[in-house]
Amino acid sequence: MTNTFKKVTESIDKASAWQQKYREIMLLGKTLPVLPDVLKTDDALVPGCESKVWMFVEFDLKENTLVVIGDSDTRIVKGLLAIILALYNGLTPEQVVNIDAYEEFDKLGLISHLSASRGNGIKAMVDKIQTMAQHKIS
Amino acid sequence: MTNTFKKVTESIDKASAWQQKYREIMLLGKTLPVLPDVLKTDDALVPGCESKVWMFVEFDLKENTLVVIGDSDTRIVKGLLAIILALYNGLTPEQVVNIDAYEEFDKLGLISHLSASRGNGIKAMVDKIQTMAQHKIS
Amino acid sequence: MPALEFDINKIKNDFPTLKQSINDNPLVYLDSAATTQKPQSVIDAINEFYTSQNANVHRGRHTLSEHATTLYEQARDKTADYFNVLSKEIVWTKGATEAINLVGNGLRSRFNKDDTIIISALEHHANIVPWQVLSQQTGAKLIALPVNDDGTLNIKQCSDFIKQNKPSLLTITQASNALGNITNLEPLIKAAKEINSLVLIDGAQGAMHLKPDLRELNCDFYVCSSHKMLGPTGLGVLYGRYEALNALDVYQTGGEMIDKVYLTHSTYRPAPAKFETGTPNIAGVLGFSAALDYLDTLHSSNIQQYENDLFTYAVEKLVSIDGITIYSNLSNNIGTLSFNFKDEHPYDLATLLDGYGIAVRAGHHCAQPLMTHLGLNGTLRASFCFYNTHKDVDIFINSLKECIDLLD
Amino acid sequence: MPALEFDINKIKNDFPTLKQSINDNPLVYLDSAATTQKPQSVIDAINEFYTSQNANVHRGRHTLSEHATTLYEQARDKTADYFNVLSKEIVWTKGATEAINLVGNGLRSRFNKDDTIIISALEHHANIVPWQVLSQQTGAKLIALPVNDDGTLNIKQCSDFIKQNKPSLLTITQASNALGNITNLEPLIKAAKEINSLVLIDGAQGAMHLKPDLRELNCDFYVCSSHKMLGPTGLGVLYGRYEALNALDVYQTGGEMIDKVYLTHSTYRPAPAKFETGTPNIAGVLGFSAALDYLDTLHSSNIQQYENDLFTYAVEKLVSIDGITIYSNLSNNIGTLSFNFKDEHPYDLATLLDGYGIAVRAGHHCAQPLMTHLGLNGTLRASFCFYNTHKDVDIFINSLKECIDLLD
Ligand SMILES: Cc1ncc(COP(=O)(O)O)c(C=O)c1O
Ligand SMILES: Cc1ncc(COP(=O)(O)O)c(C=O)c1O
Repeated sequence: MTNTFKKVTESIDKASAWQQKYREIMLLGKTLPVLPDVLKTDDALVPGCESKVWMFVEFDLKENTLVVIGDSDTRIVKGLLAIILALYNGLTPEQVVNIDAYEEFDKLGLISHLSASRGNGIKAMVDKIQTMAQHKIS
Repeated sequence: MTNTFKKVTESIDKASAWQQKYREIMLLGKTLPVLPDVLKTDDALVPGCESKVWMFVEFDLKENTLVVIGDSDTRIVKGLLAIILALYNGLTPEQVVNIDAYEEFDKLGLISHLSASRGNGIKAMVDKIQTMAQHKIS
Repeated sequence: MPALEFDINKIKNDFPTLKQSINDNPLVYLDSAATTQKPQSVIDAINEFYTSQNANVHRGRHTLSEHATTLYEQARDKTADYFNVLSKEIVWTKGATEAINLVGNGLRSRFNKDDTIIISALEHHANIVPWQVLSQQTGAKLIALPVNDDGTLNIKQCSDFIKQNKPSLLTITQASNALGNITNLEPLIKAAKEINSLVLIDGAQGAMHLKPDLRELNCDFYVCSSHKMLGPTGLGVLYGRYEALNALDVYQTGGEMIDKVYLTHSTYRPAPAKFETGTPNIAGVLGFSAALDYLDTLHSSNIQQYENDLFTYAVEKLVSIDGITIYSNLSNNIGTLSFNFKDEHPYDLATLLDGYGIAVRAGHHCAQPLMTHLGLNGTLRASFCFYNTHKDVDIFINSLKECIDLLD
Repeated sequence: MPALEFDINKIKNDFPTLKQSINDNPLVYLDSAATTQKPQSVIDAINEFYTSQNANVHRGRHTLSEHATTLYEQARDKTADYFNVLSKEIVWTKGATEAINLVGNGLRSRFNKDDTIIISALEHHANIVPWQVLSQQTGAKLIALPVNDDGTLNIKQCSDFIKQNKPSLLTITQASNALGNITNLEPLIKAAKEINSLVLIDGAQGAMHLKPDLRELNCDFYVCSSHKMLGPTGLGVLYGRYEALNALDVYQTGGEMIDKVYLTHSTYRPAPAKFETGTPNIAGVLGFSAALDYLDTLHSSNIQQYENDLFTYAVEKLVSIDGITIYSNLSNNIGTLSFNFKDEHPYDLATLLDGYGIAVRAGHHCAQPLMTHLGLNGTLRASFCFYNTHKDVDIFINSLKECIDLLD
């Protein structure tokens, strides 16, 4: 696990009440830079979500690392996005495929936000990151 | 109740086992004259039945009585038809409306054959007879 | 009718789903506009069907099949009674959506570019998209009644609009699923009938809360869904004035709806049979029958009075919260509160409310054109039913305040 | 797979409906081709849904709705597994009949008078009438595969027929509901695929008894009904090879299946979503999920072996009765016996058998063209399922003999 991720999720991990957990998630969302409006294209929108989620998963050829960018118009989803970014951003494809977002979300008590039925876009983002990493490896 | 009806249904009434009841019904059916083929038109067919049931309900102006004729390609329905004929044939409209086939079938333990869901045409026949009689009265 | 007692504790107790805890809090179910909970008697009826009555209906000579058919047809009679129409005017569908599609398809061969269809901008997608399709297929013009800025209809203006545009079909909702506003249908139907327009009413939201007398309402078609009136999922009702109904072209074809089948062609039975092909949702129909029985024991006037009181109470509490904007018409409503807190996204508040065991809905509520009209991305929707209590309202309001605090 | 024990007593005990008496006799249910009985686990799943899980699916932010959605989508995965296809290739419908209609409608804009549709004279009305309608709408030619005098297909002749007539669509049943005959599908599908024809298989009768691997079967579409495979009423399955499925035009329109809705037009989601509008039969889907779990515990090879044994036993007994004519193909059958006694009307015998607690069906079994082809007005049909016992067969045969005596 990256240090960023540990630092980022420490407060969530520590939160005892669920209210506190959500408060930390939303605070995390506030730390995420706002995506410039020009990047909020329909193409970047994750389809089928109640909330708007824009996401980009790119590959930095020079550094051999994944670059993940995202934004959302809701506080909670944006906070969850921040966790995903902290989890995967700047890692090599080999590192990415070894990190299981489901496990990490489970540990954080947030697994329900990654369920297929939640149309919040987080699962779609994880899937896209993993697919991209797999693709780069093979 | 007409004497014909009483005579006709006496044996059914007396039958103790259901097998005997059906046997009597089928015997009754055998006593009913076969409808000449020329009368077995599609128009005379009761729609929506599994078995074929042809029926005619006419009015004899001279005698002021109903004339009911019917046939079926099954033994049991034909027997039931015979009961209906014995119940209503040759009666005036005023007499007809005072005779409740449901009550009589219930007494004979045959009420299930008059239920709406049985697509055997017997209920349709009773309805047609009653409608015709009502019509003649008013 | 003498004023009857409406024993809310007893009633709430009839709904087993309401007895559970969600996230360690007692469930407060405020999503009845999406689907209602079911009383035990409905659950029992389904259970009994599968446990001891299960058989296919129609054309079976054996006792089980006869019995199932009788119960199935009795349910049709009960439905006809509920709406004060004839049994042969009731068609079973899989839902309100299918019922609307059935009518749309049934008019296809009769409509052309000289025809006009009028909907409103208040409609659920189910009462919009099928008419777009019919319009594309036939060239018929599709236009929408003007809607006020508060999501209500200006009835005088709408009546004039109808008389001017002379539609062949007016199709409109009895109550908005997004806002709960009740449509004042009588003058609109009167205007449509003056120019001989067909009228379809989308009763998905109105059928239970408002129990309309369809003979009196004088519409040609009315649709609703069992699952929104205490009944099982997978079942809807289409009422059609018999002549109008029987004049529709057949929709789905196959067994049951036919008279004779040859390899090259077939003949069909008269309505309602010609619209009911395939094995129906028998358990659904029997469960719905039990739902109508249950509603009958409560009396619709009592239901309406109780729901009105509860709604008034909820409105009072909600408006007292600073920063809340309510979009629903508060004076004529089936019991649905559509609102936002400042410019917060409804997704966040709905997620947080769920933590408190409160089930509300967030989003466009399948009414995108209405949301666009109101300039909204979505709302929070708390929809009430007669099994909700004043205490539910208190918990909802208190939790909402705590959620708002969490946002700071 | 190791040979597993098939404990018929335990299995029969799982089906509560089978424990009752009809007319003071223990029920012998031989009408499973019309609808199967349901194991307790299916009844329990429905019960549990309405008791503690009831909520609408998709787009709900609250726990109940999330949970219901998860279970609902898991059922789709299970169905895909059962048939060895992908989840996105599974569409929920209200029955096999609707599934066929959906495909027929989906091809309408693509078909014209140069197209040929091939069916067979063996088909259920559900797989005949929709194609007559499509043919009338588009001008496409509708022709039928030749059927032998015994109701079977001559595969060589049929393959040639297909190659000669170059259909755009071949649509045929996996097993006849009237006779139980199993179609030898592989060579027919091969012939159709050689000329790039689409292939639809009506699996209403085959899906449970034969558990086909659809990837291997190589058809484009496959339909079946939940209620004929231990599941609830009001639910069907359409499988479509993804490309073929997604290429179909939308059928019913409304909520859920849309992407964006404007007042004038809308955009749709990709398959399977674009074919699923309105609130689905959620309880039906969850009950079906439990039915697949139940079938899984029994193993399809065990089911098939047991059913074959039982059928062989029933045939032996039935042929020993003087005056019986059996119309079914006895060597390759899902377990359905279609027969007559001399020239007696099946109605009479079915009614009398019911007196003995035996549920069989009499009539044309929604296959009028087949009956015409065989020169019959109808037959008696005793259809078996793996929950039937050898004792059921004995009671059936003995009672049949007594009924025959009654006729004299
Ligand atoms: C071969 C076949 N196809 C289609 C159907 C229609 O199925 P459903 O009535 O469930 O739509 C049946 C049911 O009897 C059938 O046996
Ligand atoms: C006003 C209105 N119309 C139609 C529908 C569609 O009903 P169903 O999803 O049961 O087909 C709904 C359901 O949300 C509704 O609220």
